[in-house]
Amino acid sequence: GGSEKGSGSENKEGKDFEDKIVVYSPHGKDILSKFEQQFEEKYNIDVEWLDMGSQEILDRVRSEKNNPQADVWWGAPSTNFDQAKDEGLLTPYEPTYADSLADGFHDPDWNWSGTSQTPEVIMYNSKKVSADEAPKDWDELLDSKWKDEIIIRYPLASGTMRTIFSAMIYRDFKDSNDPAKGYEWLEKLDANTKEYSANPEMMYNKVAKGEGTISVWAMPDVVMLKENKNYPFEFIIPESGTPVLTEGIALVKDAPHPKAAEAFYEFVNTPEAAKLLAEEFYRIPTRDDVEGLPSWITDTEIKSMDIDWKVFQENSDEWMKHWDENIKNGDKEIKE
Amino acid sequence: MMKNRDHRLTLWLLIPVLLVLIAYVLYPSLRTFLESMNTKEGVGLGNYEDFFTQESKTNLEALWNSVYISLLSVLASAIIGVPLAFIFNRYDFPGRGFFSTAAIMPIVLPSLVGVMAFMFLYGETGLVPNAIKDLFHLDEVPFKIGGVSGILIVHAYTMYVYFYMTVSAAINKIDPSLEEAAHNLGAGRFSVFWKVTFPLLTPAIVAASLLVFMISMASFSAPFLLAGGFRVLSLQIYFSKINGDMEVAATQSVILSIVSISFLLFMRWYQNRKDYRMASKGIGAHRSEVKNPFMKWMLVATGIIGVLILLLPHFTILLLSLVPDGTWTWQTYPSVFNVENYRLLFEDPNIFKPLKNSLILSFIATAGNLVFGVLTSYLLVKRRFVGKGFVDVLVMIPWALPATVIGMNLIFAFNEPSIFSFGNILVGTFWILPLAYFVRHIPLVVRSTNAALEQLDDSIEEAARSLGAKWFYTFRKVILPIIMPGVLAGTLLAFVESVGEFPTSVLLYTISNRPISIEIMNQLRMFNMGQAAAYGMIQITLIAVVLLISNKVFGVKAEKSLS
Amino acid sequence: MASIQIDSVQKTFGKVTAVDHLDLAIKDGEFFTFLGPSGCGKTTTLRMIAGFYYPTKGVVRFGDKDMTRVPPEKRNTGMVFQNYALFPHMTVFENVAFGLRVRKLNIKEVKARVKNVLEKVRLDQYAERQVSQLSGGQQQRVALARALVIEPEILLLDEPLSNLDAKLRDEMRSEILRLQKEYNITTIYVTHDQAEALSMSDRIAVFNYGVCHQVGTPAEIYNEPANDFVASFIGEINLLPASIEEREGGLAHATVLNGALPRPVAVRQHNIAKTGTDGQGTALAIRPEAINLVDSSRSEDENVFPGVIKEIHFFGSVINVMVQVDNQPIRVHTLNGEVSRSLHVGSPVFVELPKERIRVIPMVSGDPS
Amino acid sequence: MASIQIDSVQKTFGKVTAVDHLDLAIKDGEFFTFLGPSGCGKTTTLRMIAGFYYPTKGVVRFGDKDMTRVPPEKRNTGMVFQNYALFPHMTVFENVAFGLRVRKLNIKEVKARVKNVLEKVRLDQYAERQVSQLSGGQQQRVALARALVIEPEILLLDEPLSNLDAKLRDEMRSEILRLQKEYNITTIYVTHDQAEALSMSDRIAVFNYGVCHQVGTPAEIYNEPANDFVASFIGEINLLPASIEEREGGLAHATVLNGALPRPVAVRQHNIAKTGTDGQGTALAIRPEAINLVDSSRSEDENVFPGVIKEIHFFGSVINVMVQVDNQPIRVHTLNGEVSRSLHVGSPVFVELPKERIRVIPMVSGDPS
Ligand SMILES: Nc1ncnc2c1ncn2[C@@H]1O[C@H](COP(=O)(O)OP(=O)(O)OP(=O)(O)O)[C@@H](O)[C@H]1O
Ligand SMILES: Nc1ncnc2c1ncn2[C@@H]1O[C@H](COP(=O)(O)OP(=O)(O)OP(=O)(O)O)[C@@H](O)[C@H]1O
Ligand SMILES: [Mg+2]
Ligand SMILES: [Mg+2]
Repeated sequence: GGSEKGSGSENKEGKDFEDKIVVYSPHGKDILSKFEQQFEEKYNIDVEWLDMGSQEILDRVRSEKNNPQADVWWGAPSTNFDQAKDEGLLTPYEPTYADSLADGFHDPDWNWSGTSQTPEVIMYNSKKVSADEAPKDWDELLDSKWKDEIIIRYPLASGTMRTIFSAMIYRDFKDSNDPAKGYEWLEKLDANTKEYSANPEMMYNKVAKGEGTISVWAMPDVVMLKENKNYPFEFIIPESGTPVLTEGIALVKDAPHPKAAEAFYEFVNTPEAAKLLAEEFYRIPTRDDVEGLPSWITDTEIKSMDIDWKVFQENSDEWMKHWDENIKNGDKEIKE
Repeated sequence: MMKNRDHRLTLWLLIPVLLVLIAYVLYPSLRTFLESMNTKEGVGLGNYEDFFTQESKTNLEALWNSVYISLLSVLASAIIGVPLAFIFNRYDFPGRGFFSTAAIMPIVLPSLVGVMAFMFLYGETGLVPNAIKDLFHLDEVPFKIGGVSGILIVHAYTMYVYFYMTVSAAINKIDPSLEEAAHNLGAGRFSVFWKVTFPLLTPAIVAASLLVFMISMASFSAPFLLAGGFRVLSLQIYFSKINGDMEVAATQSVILSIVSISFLLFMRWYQNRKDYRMASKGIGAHRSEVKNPFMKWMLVATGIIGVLILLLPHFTILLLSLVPDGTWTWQTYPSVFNVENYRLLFEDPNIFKPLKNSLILSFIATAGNLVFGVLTSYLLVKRRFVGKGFVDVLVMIPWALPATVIGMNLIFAFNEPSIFSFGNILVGTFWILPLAYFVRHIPLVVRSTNAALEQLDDSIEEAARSLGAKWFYTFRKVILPIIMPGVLAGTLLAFVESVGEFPTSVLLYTISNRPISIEIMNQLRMFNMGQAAAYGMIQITLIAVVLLISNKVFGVKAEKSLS
Repeated sequence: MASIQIDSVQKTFGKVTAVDHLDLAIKDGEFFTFLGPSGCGKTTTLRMIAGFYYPTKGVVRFGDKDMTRVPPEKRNTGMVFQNYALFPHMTVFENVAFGLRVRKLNIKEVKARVKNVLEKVRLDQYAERQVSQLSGGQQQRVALARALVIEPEILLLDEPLSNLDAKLRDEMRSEILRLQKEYNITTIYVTHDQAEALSMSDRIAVFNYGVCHQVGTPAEIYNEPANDFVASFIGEINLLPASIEEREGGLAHATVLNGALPRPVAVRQHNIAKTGTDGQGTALAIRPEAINLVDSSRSEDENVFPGVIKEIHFFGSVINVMVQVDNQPIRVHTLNGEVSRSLHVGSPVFVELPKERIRVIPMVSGDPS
Repeated sequence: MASIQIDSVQKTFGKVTAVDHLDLAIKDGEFFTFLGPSGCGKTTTLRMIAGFYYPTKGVVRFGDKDMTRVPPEKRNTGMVFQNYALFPHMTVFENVAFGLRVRKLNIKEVKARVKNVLEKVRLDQYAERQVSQLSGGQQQRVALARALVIEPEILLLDEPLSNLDAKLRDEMRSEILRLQKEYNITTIYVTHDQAEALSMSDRIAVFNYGVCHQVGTPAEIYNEPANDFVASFIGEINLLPASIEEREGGLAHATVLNGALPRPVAVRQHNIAKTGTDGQGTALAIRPEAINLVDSSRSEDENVFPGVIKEIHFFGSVINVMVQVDNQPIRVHTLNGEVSRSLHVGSPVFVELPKERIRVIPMVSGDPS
């Protein structure tokens, strides 16, 4: 709608857009520059992006609440968006392709919608561990033969790890409403864990060099490392099912450039865009109408764990706090 | 009415200092304090109660760990920094200029990349342990860093520079005839150092100890990267924040500040017991000639080897930057070297923008630090007024609080118009970042200048004033030139830290002023270790050039007041 | 107008009272000297005049103006610090030129005046040296030059010549005096050299433990000391505790206590100091150079006593002879001339204490030495 | 064995030569004084003996041992620095105790000895003060105490009493001398006070511009100065450039140049200095106190000249009379006694220059003053 007054520039389709848009995204320079270029070409709208971690985006959007700088927040696990939604930081928007998104892939109120999905997997060093030996399911990680072979990213600061840990608790919690069993499981995992790495790079490095051989992580990253960066990594989708994170996009409340923002929102989740993201950047689309996806997506069967993300969001802080204070063995990590 | 002009002058100097401190330090910090008073049951001390009575005692454990790691860090940094300063300032040998500048390079290490360089060097799969293992055909790596020892090593490595710089500035100010007198009374080299030189350096050592203690208390990267699970207070704050417990985070921050400030008060008490003004008659500064050639070359060799070790992480970063992505994953040693990473970097037409931003931001902030710091320090050391202790504490708060907390404080304070921002919203503008750098590094300049002023005999200022020089003239022409080395030490540190500053930058930067540290972080987040390292190298080179230039330009001036 | 008034000034440092109830009136253009033992408060007083200390109590006035709390740079005083306080980062030239630069003199005049004053202190060849490369005496002269060159209204000199040799000192003294007279500069001078104090000063104030004992011209101080402290502090003196007895016809007779001298001593009534004898008694005071060594022919004369030479000390132009008269050692000065060559330790002599030159003064220090 | 041998030592700072070709032999237990104008190299020489400077050339020996490059802490010398060099971070007690602590004396003895020496320098009440809270003279005494307390083999005192008043100075002098004799400490003393130098020293070396002009006992230096520099530096002297003419029977006649005196002056042959007259001529030298003021009855006597009193200066016990004889001003010292009271500026007098006391010496400084 052309309700905006003033400075909008006429684009090819005759709609009024602001001439600029600000995107906050953790997707990194490569993706962002590519989409900036394509979007600018098509709409003649100047794209500016800030590239930073999703937690940082949340902090920042929160801190800019009185004076929003960003229009679009592209890329973060749905839990982050849920939090932002609860704090009233987002504007609902229902995209034109709403029909192609399964229910789990968007907010019921359309405060956010999913752009890609991230299954969590067990990852192993393919030089040290053969495909046969590798653990096939979550519970196999507790086997004593993996003692001091597991290196995992320190979970509190990592959305991925929080999701995995919470899922482990949730497996029992959804029936019993009691996290005790899940805590017990995590305790055993802790016993096998050699080290919690502070950031992903350290974890990759250590697993690649064989300081440990097993980890748990997000599947697209593992594929990317293996294919793009020559890491000796393979992954296994746990047989009993795995949590699948949804990464999404949302519009910031009181954004200075709302029209242009909507255009961008649409633009980055067209089927072509989704295909590009899958092929070049190892992102699994949420839309069900994307054709010609690469084989690592089509060939992998993902058994998705059935998760009520609401419960997750409500409890995961407490669970993680409990883990941090009571389960994590403080002495263990200082073993050297 | 003021009693007299001298008091009035003190007041005139005090007003701007207080204004800045209240606006940009106290007011934002109060926000944190208020936050910590929020409990589920309303306003109260509940969070503090929780902190101490918490069942799992993780907070207390973290507090204890932080304190003892910080104390050990102070010790370790002093043990490296003071002797190096001594060697490089008391002995002349070929290449002294180069090595003494190289000795401050650890501070140039970009924080995240730097700690990673350490892992690549000394970790279980690191270059050094494996090289030794292969060289001597051992079955196991002989050593590796991690946990507390790792934290300490990294702390000592990056923080000894505070000792090195402040002590270097102070050591030249010591009247050599004092050491001569001690020798003459029969004290050997060692006991002269311990009983005379070292105590006379107290102001400098106190300054450095404070800086190091507080920065270790608030240190983040090292405990986080090297001992992921090890509890220290700064990490607890970070995790509380991530977990969304802002009140708890605030409470922990306040407690951390209280510990740091107690240390400050203790050090102040310690220093004030004695007098360090070299008030001996006339100018005794005949440069001491005593030199024992064997000792000298021993020390010199130690110094040079020390500097080489100190530069190893930089070489590692250089190495990393020359290894293309994906060729050094499972291999123990890298095998492919080229400039691919640099090529990729320089393909970006905007490559120099963050560099430029960082330089401009740091320059603005540091200029502010210089003016403000020198003024404040002068007030603190040479003027008498009520509430000095309070100002002293205010000055140190930005150092006592973790950088993220400072960043958040500024956000709280300036995301709405206030008188302190002249009615503007600062968050989201260019100016918030230089302001943050400025606030963060106030203590650096103030402390190092304090150390220099503490040694200055008052009658020098009196002489100038009795010759008719107004206060400001005296200050410019007499005091400033004499304390210049100390001021420069602090200013350079502030500049270098600003260029590398990450925690506040990430909270406050905007599109128009994205600094270099953010760029490195983003490369890392995209797993481009090589390009991150290449960027790190650019940062290192940049800072090295700045140091070199300032050394050449100011060095000449500072030299004069050293003789 | 640069007269200086100090009204009941007191200065304490914590529990130490450095200056107590000091009243001084120094006239415009006067050359005024502070004398007193180490630690008696001379420097402290100077510093209050210069404005570096504020008196704990009392008022400092220049002319009619209350200066008690005026900052130092507004006082137009030139000061030589006891510890010199040279600017370590400047050359000799820059140190001396500092005060002129502050006064915004043009560069040519600055150069000329600095050159001129450096010549006077014999340091013209050292203009470009760093001050740390000078000897102690050279540094002191830089400090002196720096204070003189600004030709201040008030010159405060805290032992400005203590590290100079006698000859240079002589020259510097004349230079200071010349300047002082030429520009009518009120000068306060602290020195430990009594000859210096006596020969240069218009008036002298004698301090002890923060208290001023006497203010007067050199001759007054020397010849008519107010009490035994002043008498024994300035120059050498023989102090004989005594009680004054018969007084008649302008003459009095004093019996030296403890029977130290065999007979009473005659003194002139007008030589008895008027100040009250606050309980500690009186003493006869006579300078060693006033005493004559006479031969036995005069043994029966008034105030002539027989004695034996105990010690002879050689002090350049003067010879110091210690004569034991009964229980009383008496110090006698005589010139290093022909006569003195006949004196030997152990030989008997007669000393004459001329009654004109004996003063009777109160004792305050309790320690007649 | 603590005799000190200095063999052709030279010390240069850049282009400045502070000490040049110095040869000295100081005996064990001797009290040796360096005299000389400011900047002549006294401190530099002391510092070479203490080991703070290395000679550019030459050798320093203690006894037979070459000490040229031995570090200062191995030399067992005690030094009072011209600038005191007190440790600012220590109290008076700690400063003084430093040397004893280094020697690992037990705490009780340290306390006793420090207390003792502080009493001697009259600072026992100040033991717990920070040194910055002391007056200049008090600081100097701390420096002195610190050097004395270790009872070193060699004591190096660089103007240790310059900031003390005459009385205290006297006491300190005796204390230094007592210690020096008691422990047989070889002492080198720098002072600008000639009376001090003359009365305390066993021997004196007189320096100028880094060169030593004369070494000798006080009497030698005073009575038989080697040249006009030494003569005029030590004490006051009348120097009359003259040419020596007829010599007969142990007597010579000297004509004062430029006809300044109306008649030739008689001098004793044995009073003519032996040292060569390196081209700058000779002078008659006579001390002011050696000259007698005589009455007209002796106007025709040998070496008696008529004159007029030009100036009278009052110097405590001595009076300085300036008499103009023809073109030649002559300085005369006389005691502040009865006689001197009859002297007035402008009145005619007769001066007698006793021939025994006139020395004939070479001139080296070119500036007879
Ligand atoms: N470090 C130095 N650099 C250059 N010249 C120096 C240095 N130290 C001393 N001098 C010069 O050497 C000469 C001798 O100095 P020294 O300190 O020995 O004099 P002094 O005899 O002790 O004089 P004073 O009685 O004034 O203390 C002086 O002219 C001085 O300027
Ligand atoms: N800052 C201070 N704190 C405490 N006491 C002080 C301070 N300054 C001076 N005094 C004391 O005050 C007294 C007077 O000191 P002042 O410096 O005036 O003495 P002075 O007469 O100049 O002595 P000198 O001739 O030794 O220099 C001394 O006993 C000294 O110890
Ligand atoms: Mg004094
Ligand atoms: Mg000297």
